[in-house]
Amino acid sequence: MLQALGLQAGYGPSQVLFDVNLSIAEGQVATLLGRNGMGKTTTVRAIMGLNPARGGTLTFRGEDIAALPPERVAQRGIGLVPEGRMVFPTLTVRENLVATAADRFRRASPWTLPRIFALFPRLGERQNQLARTLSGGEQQMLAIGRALMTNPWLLILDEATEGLAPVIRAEIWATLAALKDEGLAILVIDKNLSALKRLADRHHVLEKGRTVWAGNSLELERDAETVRGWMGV
Amino acid sequence: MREKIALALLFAAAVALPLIMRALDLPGGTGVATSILCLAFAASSLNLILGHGGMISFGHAAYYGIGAYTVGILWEHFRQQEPIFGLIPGTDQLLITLPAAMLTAGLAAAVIGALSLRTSGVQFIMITLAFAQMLFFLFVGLKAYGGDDGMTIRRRNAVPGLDLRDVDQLYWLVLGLLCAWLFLQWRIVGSRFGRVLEGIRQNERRMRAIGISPYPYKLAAFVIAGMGAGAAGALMANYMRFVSPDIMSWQKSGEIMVVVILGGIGTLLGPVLGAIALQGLEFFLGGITEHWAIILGPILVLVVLFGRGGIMALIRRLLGVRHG
Amino acid sequence: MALLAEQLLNGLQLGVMLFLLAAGLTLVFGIMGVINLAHGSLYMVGAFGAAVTAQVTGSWWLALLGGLLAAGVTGLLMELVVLRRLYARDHLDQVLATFGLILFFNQLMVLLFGRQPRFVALPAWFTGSVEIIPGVPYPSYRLLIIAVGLAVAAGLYVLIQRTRVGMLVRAGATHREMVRALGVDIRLLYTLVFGLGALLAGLAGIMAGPVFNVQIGMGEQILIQTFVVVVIGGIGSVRGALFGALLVGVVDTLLRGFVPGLLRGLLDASQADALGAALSSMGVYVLMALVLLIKPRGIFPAHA
Amino acid sequence: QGAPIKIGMITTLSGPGGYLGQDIRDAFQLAVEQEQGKLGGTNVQVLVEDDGLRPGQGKSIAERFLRNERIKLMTGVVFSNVLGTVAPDVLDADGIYVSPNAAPSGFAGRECHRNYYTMAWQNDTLHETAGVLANTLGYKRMFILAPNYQAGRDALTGFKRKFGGEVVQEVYTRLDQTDYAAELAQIRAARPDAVFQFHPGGLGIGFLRQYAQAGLLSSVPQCVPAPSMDSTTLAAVGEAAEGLNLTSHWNTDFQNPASQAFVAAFRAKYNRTPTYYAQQGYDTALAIGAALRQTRGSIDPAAFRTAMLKADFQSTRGKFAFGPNQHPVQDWYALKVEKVNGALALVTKSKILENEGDSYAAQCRL
Amino acid sequence: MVEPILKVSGLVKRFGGLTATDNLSLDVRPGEIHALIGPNGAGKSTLIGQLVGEITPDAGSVMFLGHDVTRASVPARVKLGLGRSFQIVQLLDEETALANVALAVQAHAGHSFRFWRRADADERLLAPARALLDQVDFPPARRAARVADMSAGERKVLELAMVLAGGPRLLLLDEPMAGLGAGESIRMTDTLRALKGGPAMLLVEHDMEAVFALADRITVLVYGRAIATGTAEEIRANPAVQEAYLAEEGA
Ligand SMILES: Nc1ncnc2c1ncn2[C@@H]1O[C@H](COP(=O)(O)OP(=O)(O)OP(=O)(O)O)[C@@H](O)[C@H]1O
Ligand SMILES: Nc1ncnc2c1ncn2[C@@H]1O[C@H](COP(=O)(O)OP(=O)(O)OP(=O)(O)O)[C@@H](O)[C@H]1O
Ligand SMILES: [Mg+2]
Ligand SMILES: [Mg+2]
Repeated sequence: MLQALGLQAGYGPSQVLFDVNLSIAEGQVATLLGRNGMGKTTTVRAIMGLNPARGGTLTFRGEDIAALPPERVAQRGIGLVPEGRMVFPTLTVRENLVATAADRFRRASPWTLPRIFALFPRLGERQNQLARTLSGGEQQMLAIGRALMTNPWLLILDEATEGLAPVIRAEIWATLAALKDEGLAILVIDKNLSALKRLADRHHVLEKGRTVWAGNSLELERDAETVRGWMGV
Repeated sequence: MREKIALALLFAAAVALPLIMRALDLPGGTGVATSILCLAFAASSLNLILGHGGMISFGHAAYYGIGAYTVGILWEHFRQQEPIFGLIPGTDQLLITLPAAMLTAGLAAAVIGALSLRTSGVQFIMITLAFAQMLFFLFVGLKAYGGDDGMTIRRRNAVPGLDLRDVDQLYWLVLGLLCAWLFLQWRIVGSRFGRVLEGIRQNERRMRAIGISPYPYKLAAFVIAGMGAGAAGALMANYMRFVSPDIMSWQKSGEIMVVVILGGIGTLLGPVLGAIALQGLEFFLGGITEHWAIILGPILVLVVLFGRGGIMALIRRLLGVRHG
Repeated sequence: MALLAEQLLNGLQLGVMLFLLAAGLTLVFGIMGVINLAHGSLYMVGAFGAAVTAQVTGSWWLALLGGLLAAGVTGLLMELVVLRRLYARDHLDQVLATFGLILFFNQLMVLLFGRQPRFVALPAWFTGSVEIIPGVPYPSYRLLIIAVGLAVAAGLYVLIQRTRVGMLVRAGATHREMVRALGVDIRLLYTLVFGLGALLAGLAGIMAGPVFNVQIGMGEQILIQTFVVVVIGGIGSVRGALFGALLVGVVDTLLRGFVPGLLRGLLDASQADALGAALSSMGVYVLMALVLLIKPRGIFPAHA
Repeated sequence: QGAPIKIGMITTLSGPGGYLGQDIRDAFQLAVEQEQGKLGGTNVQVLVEDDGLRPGQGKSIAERFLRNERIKLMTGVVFSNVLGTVAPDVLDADGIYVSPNAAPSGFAGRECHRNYYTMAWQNDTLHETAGVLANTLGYKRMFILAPNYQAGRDALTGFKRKFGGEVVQEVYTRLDQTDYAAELAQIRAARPDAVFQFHPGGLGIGFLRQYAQAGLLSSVPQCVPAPSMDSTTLAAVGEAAEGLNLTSHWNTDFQNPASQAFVAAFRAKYNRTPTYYAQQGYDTALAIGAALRQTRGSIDPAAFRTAMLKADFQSTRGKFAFGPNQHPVQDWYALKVEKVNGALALVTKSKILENEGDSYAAQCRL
Repeated sequence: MVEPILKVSGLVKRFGGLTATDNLSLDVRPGEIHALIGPNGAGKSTLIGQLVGEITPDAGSVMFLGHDVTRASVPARVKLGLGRSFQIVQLLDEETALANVALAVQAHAGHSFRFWRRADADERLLAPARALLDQVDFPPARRAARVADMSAGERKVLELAMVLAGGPRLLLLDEPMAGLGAGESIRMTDTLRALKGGPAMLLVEHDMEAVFALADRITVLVYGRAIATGTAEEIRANPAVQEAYLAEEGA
């Protein structure tokens, strides 16, 4: 579904990604692992077109998306939960969810406000509160809800469980598993390895802007020591 | 090293300017240069709070104007031999009028700053503008000092050992004082106080969290900047031999701000280069066509679009390219 | 008493006019967060567009169209060529660039239309007057201004607070990239909204043309006042802008209408006049300073 | 023949007041062109610069003209505050300044100067004549207003100096004001016989249009000085101006040949009706030309002065002479805005003052 | 029984209809690490805000080192010995790591109304700043890098060094592990543990591994109220806490 080969990207004069390879199949959950600052977020930004790819190829559902502006990438069915939440502070919770909502692919059971509020009752209680005044965790829930409301094919979660209470975190993992069963593809970045191992089909490890390891959960178990080294654990 | 040489050359050129102008048979240029230096002076003082303290004051011309009016009013009372409020005698001695101008401007800045600094962001911009406008209309209404038409200062202030009627000497005086001010500002910016100011600009919340309340520091900087503008205004009044409320209009405040941004915010020499560029271009283009504004406007836009960080950044980039 | 009532009405009318002038700015400055000093230029372009069309065609309706077209197209060009590159930049960069635009537009108008002030006739249906207060004929064109102003206020409020376009524009003011990453072409949206702001500025210019005067530099005369209105009301709030405009209008009118008279009771005539005039000139700024000192974010801050 | 004499023209070309300077400049250059680049037989080169209505800018230009270009003869300034910075520099450098418009009281009285000439009038005279006109028209109760700046305050003082009746109320407007509803309400409430108002240029357009829209024109007539109603203002105000009374020293319908030729030439060249600013610019050129003719192109101040004070030229206003303070002594007329052949025009009605100088001449010791 | 250095009694904070801090009482003893956990939106950050002085409580009092600081300003509390880190790091982005810490040292050294002497080469500021960076194990190679170019982990550590510059008696740490990778979290835990015995800490954190590894006592906050306080074992065993907050990690 999503494939990156030899992806290169950076910020202004400085190059951060040198050779990132990544592939996610239809309905698969994949992860991006690596220490802080290795380029996980930059990879996500390159996929979204926020930091356009400077080299390599990037295809999504068979289409070359390397040169597309962010809105076009998103319109093709990628939903993003960005690092640092980035909720719209001056909009209410409800407005945050509605503003960019879309059902571009006419889903059988699209995400709606009630479904989001069922998933995160907290957001339901806080519908008319300005997002700026939400607690950290509440903002995180909102960011996830907002991405789901665009009804994507592929959901990208960049440290989406950051700052969430363990109960909620557990709930998110359960939800992601359910979404996967519905056929949604997911790319997760998270430090919670044990949960990822159970959920994901494929893992990629980044080291200084390069994919240095890729494989499924079994292989991950097998190469645990090496991967741990890369993860700095 | 390279920078030091460039700086020395620049300074030498500045000192020699009156001679160069005469050699080129353009003696009028010295006067124009003097007015540019005064504007640069005012802009530098704004740069202290704008560039280093992040305070966007849209009323800086008020202090510039107060400085100028101090010279004018003192001269008027000196001429009429009639003390102000029957107390303060007038004078035409620059050694008195200049400090007096700085003092009054500083006082005004203290009062206005104390109130304005309770707000921030766009509201701060607007409230400083509001106070400047109040002063502007106050002086428009001050019939005794010429009101809207302004007042003429028939003779420049006296300085022992100098004759300011000679434009060249006035120029050197202004140049000297501007350099002194720039040196002072350079020290301030590098000092502990300057570090705090920088910190406040970048992250006020962080400064509070390390135990610094921003308010007194901001106010102190605001007052220093006001005093600098006052000195600049006093010099301008001497050069022009004329003051009118025009000197503290919002357009003037805008012009001073534009000079800072054009030259390069938060850089020592930026405001000076900005003043030279803006006035110089205006003069140069004005000599070519009466529709100079239609050329100058787009130039300013281009500077913003392609010369991020103003003239200083452009220069740095040029030097940098040559380096590497 | 009738005088007081009339002056209040005048104040409200001035307020609505100010709102009309400030409406476009509310959109561009208040909500998109762009400091556009050249907003006044769009007002001027609209007024000139209408004046020139009126002179050529003699029709007020065509003039309306011509003015809107001129302002709208100019606004779009301004956005496409300059401003869209500055959204992510510092406010100060916006100040410098739009200052340059003011110079450019003023001189451009001189080149195109000369320096002479222009003339726009009142639309034929609004030349008369209506007696709202007995004995005081009130120009019906001013009633039209009030109607248009209130309609713009209502329309803008609904657009900003109740539609997705409004939400997206507000969202884009803080996290522009994020809006894009969620599938919205914010560049197009911003161009359109900026164009709408330009249209509103143009509309204000057209409406003001027959009452004030159409001349080079007319934009700067109202620029500061409109910023004052927006800031007093609370940046980013349509309700605030309307309220701020009404407040400024009423305060300004009453100061001009009554203060010199009151002072004359206290001081001798010439002093009273000088002081009264100075006070009324300062009035709006004193008002703004007071409001900001008491409520630093304006009367109706958008995100309270 | 030698090199041409340089004349420096510092005037206001940008901003709302820009059209005033433009008229002065265009008419001045018209006079030069009519003489094929000469004035009084001497080759001249006119350098024009825009002061932008900023005194500082005017000062810088003057400085450059004086020192770089070595210009000794200057003219052009429209506004008093710009003149305040330009004139002292010129005069101190022993240059000559001939004012086509601005004429503050200082230079007419105590601070009058041998090298300073005014070709228009002294500011106060404008308003005094309006007072005289109000007397002539039989107005007893006047409502007077002007913007709150020096020239505005002088205007009201000047008017009151000659007006014999009662001033029911005086009001100061603001220079940055665009809406006059509050003042109009006061006028309505005061029920005066007529209104005197001084709102030059664009200010006047707004005021008059709103005055008409408020329906006041039919009930309360106006009696104003020339700057409140020039031909540009008239074109911009339109119908609203009909019936307005004003005073002026000149009008487009003057019958003397010089004036008729000027109006025709100006219209032919610039395709618009000249304002009295243009006429003043033109007369300034003529006066300088007459002086140069006598001095044979010399601008030595003493010789120039002798020649200049003779005022030996065909003024567009017919009669023209300099008073002891080198300000004009001239006739003043009552004008009225009327429809002529369906179009509005300023129509000269009668002469109201003859050989009128100004009230400051006595203070001048030259 | 030692005097607590921080004593919160009856604290209340309402936002409209919502009571974010509900009659809360709590104390922190000298030298202890006191963790504060609870569901999202329980009012932890709001409490920190009130302790720091950014949010004014509606009722109740905050006593710090024997002073009533309920209404004191942020800088005043910092001067008394309060230090805090932010949920989202707050640093001077255009400065180097060293300059950031040096400024914090300067702030602690007294007032900064000194206008003449250069501060950027002042060893009286730089030497302590380097020592602090050593203390938190900030790699020397990165000390001249600008904050804007740093990774999340580096920033967190740098912020900690700045807080320590004030010689705090009590550290308020709001989610110090947020944004850190697994490895960095472990190192941050070590760094905090190494500080033990120095300043007391009030630690807000959702990373239970870190909490259980560090905390001497834990208070659980739910809907603005403290529902339990106790040692790690006690809290882990508390069924109410289990249900409201913990869940089986990774279930
Ligand atoms: N805006 C930026 N400008 C310049 N460099 C940047 C910028 N953002 C990140 N970097 C640099 O790019 C590199 C990769 O950063 P990135 O955010 O992609 O890492 P990451 O793997 O997501 O780390 P983390 O786990 O901390 O989120 C880092 O070295 C960082 O310093
Ligand atoms: N200014 C405000 N207006 C209205 N509600 C607010 C405001 N600030 C906070 N709240 C609400 O108060 C509650 C407590 O927020 P707080 O940030 O203290 O939670 P928290 O315990 O830190 O949560 P998290 O673990 O998610 O960071 C939240 O439900 C939040 O929405
Ligand atoms: Mg990341
Ligand atoms: Mg929190």
